Amino acid sequence: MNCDEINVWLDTLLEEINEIKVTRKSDRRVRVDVDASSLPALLELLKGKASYVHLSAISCVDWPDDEEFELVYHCWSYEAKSLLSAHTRIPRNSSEEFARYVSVYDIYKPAGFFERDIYEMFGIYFESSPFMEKFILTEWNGPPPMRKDFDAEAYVNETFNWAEYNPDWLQEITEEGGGIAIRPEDVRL
Amino acid sequence: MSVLDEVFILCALGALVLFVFHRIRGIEKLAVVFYAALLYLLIKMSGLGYGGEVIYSSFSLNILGETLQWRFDAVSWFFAIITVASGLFSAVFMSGKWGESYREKTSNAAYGTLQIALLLNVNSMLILLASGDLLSLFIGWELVSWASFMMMALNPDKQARQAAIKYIVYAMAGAMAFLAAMAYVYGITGSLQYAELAQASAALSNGQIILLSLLFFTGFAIKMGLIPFHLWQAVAYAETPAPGAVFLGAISARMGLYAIIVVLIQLIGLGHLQQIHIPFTFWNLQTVLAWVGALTTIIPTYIALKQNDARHLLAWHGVGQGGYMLLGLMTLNSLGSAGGLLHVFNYATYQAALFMTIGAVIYRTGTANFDKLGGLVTQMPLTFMVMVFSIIGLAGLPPMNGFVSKWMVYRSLLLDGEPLLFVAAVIGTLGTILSVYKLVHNTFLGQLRVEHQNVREAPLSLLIPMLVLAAIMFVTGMMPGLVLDWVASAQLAMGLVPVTYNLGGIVLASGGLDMIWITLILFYGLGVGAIIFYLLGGRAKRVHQYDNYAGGHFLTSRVRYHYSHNFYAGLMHLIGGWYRGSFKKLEQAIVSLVSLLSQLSENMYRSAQPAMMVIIVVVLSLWSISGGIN
Amino acid sequence: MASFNSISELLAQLLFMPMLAFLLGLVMVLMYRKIAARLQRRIGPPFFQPVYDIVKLYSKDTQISHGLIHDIGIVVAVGGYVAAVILLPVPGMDGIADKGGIITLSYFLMIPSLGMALGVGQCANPNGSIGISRALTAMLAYDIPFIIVVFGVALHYQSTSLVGMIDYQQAHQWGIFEMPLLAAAGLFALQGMMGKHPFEIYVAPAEIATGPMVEMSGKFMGGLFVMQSFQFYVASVLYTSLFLGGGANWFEFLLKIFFVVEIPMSISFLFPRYRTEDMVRIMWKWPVMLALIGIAFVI
Amino acid sequence: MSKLGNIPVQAKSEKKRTNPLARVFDELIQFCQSRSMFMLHYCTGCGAIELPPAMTSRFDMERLGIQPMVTPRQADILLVTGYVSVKTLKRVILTYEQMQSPKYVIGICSCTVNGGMYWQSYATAKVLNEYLPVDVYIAGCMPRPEAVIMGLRRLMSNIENGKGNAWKDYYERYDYYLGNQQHLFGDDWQTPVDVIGEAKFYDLEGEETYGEHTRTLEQHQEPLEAAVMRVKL
Repeated sequence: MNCDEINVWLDTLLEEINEIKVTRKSDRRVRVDVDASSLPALLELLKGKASYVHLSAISCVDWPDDEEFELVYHCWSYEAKSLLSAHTRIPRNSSEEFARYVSVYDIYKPAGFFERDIYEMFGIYFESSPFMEKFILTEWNGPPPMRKDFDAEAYVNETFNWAEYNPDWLQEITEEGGGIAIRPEDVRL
Repeated sequence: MSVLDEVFILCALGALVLFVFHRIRGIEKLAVVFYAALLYLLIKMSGLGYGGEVIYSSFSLNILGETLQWRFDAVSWFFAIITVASGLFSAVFMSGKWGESYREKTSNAAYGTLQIALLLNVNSMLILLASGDLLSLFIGWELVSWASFMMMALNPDKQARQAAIKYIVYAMAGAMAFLAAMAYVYGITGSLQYAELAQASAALSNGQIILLSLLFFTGFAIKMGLIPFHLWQAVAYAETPAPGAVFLGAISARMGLYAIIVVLIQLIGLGHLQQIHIPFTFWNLQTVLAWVGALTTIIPTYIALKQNDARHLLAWHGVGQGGYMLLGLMTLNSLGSAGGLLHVFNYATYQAALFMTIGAVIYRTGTANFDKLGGLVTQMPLTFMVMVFSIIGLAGLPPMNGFVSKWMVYRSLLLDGEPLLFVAAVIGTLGTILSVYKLVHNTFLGQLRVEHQNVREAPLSLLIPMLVLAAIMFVTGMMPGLVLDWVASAQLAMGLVPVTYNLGGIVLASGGLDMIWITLILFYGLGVGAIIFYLLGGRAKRVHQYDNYAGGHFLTSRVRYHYSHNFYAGLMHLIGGWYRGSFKKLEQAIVSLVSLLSQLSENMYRSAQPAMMVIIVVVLSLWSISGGIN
Repeated sequence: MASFNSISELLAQLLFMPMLAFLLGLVMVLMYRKIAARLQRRIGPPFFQPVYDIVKLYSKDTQISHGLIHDIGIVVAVGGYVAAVILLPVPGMDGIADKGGIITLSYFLMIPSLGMALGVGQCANPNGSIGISRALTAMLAYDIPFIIVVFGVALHYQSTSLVGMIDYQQAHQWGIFEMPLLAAAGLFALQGMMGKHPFEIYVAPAEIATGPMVEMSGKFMGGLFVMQSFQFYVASVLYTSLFLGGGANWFEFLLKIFFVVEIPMSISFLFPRYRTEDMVRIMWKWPVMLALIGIAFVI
Repeated sequence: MSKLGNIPVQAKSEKKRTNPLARVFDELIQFCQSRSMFMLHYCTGCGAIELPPAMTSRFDMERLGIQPMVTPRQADILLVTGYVSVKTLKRVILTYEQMQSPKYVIGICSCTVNGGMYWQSYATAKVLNEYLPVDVYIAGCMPRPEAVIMGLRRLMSNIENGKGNAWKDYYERYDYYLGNQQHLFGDDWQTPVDVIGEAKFYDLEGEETYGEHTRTLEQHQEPLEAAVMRVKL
């Protein structure tokens, strides 16, 4: 089947879903913005009818100003050789411990790992996802560290000490105006 | 009344007393006294072990013109002393704590039955060893078979029962072969006396000798578990209660070897066997028998390597070690036959000790499964020590006694110039080393399981026989001359040239063996090693088993960190495919054939088909009439 | 045959033979590392490096033991070799070689391995156990050709006594010329016996963390270093006695043993490592075939 | 701010050495120790890539008597080559504790000094010598093999002069190191290695071996006594 043919077919297919905005960036890339409630249906359609069988990744973007998380599902079709990124936004739920969304594990099995990762890093709980225990940050008990309101630098300064490392050769360089001295405007502490 | 009569009277009395009082507690003490008394009587006969005259029993029978008589010569005495000593050690083993726990698990009566079974085994073997003609040999043979069956059938476990049934079927087949051979002998010579057979055998034709040897050998080989009759033994012995396994494993199967010595070596003669060429091959009868021995060392040993239960592993080795004895006896020089005989003694010491250690492990932990054991060395150090002594013996490494007898077998094969048999024997030994390490590693070394952290050392009544056996192993390893005295007398009685030996080992012009020197040098080396280790360098701190390198992983009691399953994975990649179970399939085929035939005849018998019956009767009667006419 | 005239001579031999073996073994260890370095275009360790290593290991301030058997394992590993070298005749010193002979010696050499195997077993480390299982399999692999070679040689000389064999060779001709096939098979087996590349699967540093040595620290490891030098010595002297006529004098003897040990050392860095089953396969195929043909010639 | 290097090791009251050769003997041992170093490279980061050239024919560490070993039991030097995440640090500490004294730690790359380019990361431990006594730091991103070898030679000369005693500090101030470790890993932190038991056994205890942190440890630690071989009938 011709790739272009699939693309045309896909565009017509996507029209069926409510509140959808399809932006074709090129013949290999499509951006789809969709309502959070329709996303599983969209993925189901993509996988079942449009040959997008491979979920490459789920990425998450924190928009603290909008009080929202953006989830991006990157789906790849081997036949159309094209990448579709489905964007959706969910409420950030800052007042509670974590935000909630629904898992797509039943559609794409690899989603389990991505969701576990996102849960750990952003604190989005995916309902009905099979693995929601600790993944990489087994030693971590603090807030989800990838959220923008988590100040890593403050945490580091609070938790760790710094070594006093100023050998003679470095002092010489600093005296000559070089080195790794921090300019006053860059100091954040 | 000769000493032999006293032995028989004691045996009868013992059996009677034990049978009457077997339900009473304390019977085990009586049994120990009985075996001790028996041993005392044998020691009274010890002149036999040093070239004394044959001792006859004053008791004899006349049946159908045949005189049945019993006597003890050096060979009988050699086997008898091993038998009674094994009986004594088993009786001591089961007299204390082990007996109590067995009583608790079953009943007083069951324990008494076990004692009776052991006693009957010892007695029947003494009768067999004392036999003075083929008929008494056969009677003894049957007694031994049924006594062993009684012992095996004591375990109510289904697998054990099946093994016992299988054993008795094999034993009956062997007895039939034996009986047929006897009938054949009777047909030729008109007598069942040894002397007549020995006389007649010189004049027999090749075909007759082959048939006779085949029949006798089949009968004896089944008892000894030689290839291709090796399938029954291991399971049957392994599943017997521990003292039973000790006794059966140590000596019972060697009755086959005794009968081979009496009939094939004493009566027919090895030289005679060697002159008989098998048609269409390069082989003669003696080489065939030697190869049976060689294959028996290899195949069961490598089956043992795959076992995952300590008792089964040991029992399979028991089958395999029988091969060395036969191989030694089938060599043409005095060194080899001495090695084979000495191996009977050595084997009995370490096999009994090994079954005892496993019995002790089972007594303490309740299992002999390799996947459920490990790390017991800290809990049961003496048992471990005995096991190490015995596996050194079993593997045939210096300085234990197993090395001496195996060395003699190798050396005799070298003297005979038999490279392939030599290689076969070495392959067997190497396989033994592999599997004994698996045995000791998976039970005593490695990680201690949480549930075994409070296991204690085996009780004294179990330890004493084990420690004594270990001492015997070491002493007769260092000074094999002690046992070689008996072996040389037995060789004389067998009509062979006795081996030249001294206290330390074998004297040979072209390279002998002196175990005293070798043991001393080994201890000198170990002493130097100990000095290097303990005097140089700092102190070493004992650490907990979880303080262990695991690639940075944190070990806790939740992590099993012990390699025991599929222990020789690399080797099994290569040879795993060679375990095809061909013998098992052959056995199954024969079983199916027999059951098919019996079903056919049963159907014939039961189905009321008059026409068929009439035809058969007519055909049969016609055949018999025509035979009559001819 | 009796090679010692007095008890004092015997005592001197008991003392000197192991020491000599150890010192020569150290030089062989150095040689092994130097050959490796030169083949890899490196400079290699300084002359006293094996001594530094052993002194360092024995002078460790702390070391761990997993129990008595762990200690005894090292004692047996070293002590077994100390005893074995006394059974190996060298020029002027026969030790008690005539009391044992070649069959005894080849079984004697298994004692250190068994001792070490027991010691490693108590470490409760699966890496060690895997290493031992592989080492024993390797032993099964190389011992079969080795034992056939031993058989052939003993049959050829009609003797199992090493002293007798050496005397015969010095009177007639070296064994390697009379039995070239057996000598070739023996060299093959020797390669396996030394436990170096390409047959060092049981050490396999990257996979099972040096297998048997995984839990050995301080003087435990030092003991194994000592054992290694004995191992080189025993392998080379045994081969020299069987095929190269031993040594009539020390110069000849040293020349021969270093020549013998140099061959497997050079080969070892030219090949990648064999898997366990491949090692068994290759050992049961070529050297066994060579050795059996060699025996056929001997008979 | 914690100080880098220069760990103050209080010399314990030395036992009277009556043997006149003791000094010579000690120096011989120190010399051998400096000429034979087995290193365990804990390749946590990019610095590991500089070790192969240092070991192979270009720079050949073996001529200095340095060779790689694979288990901590056999090793003398722990090379931490790069950034150490909190999760890795646990394993580094366990590995260090499983090494046998005298043992030395070399921190390679800037990351082990101050977190390096990961200074801002919440998951990277910053100053290695808060958790382990580091003998030599080799800074750089990454240091070249020459620098690595220079660092190793520095360590060699330290050992030869009897100054490579940082490992004693771990026993003598165990409470301090344990405290830092607990601060990072939580109060239930423990390794299967009985450091306190070792300090007692080898007489390496110092004033700060015990303290509040070791008390915290003792409250929940699984018992680590070795199984004793005993005959209990």
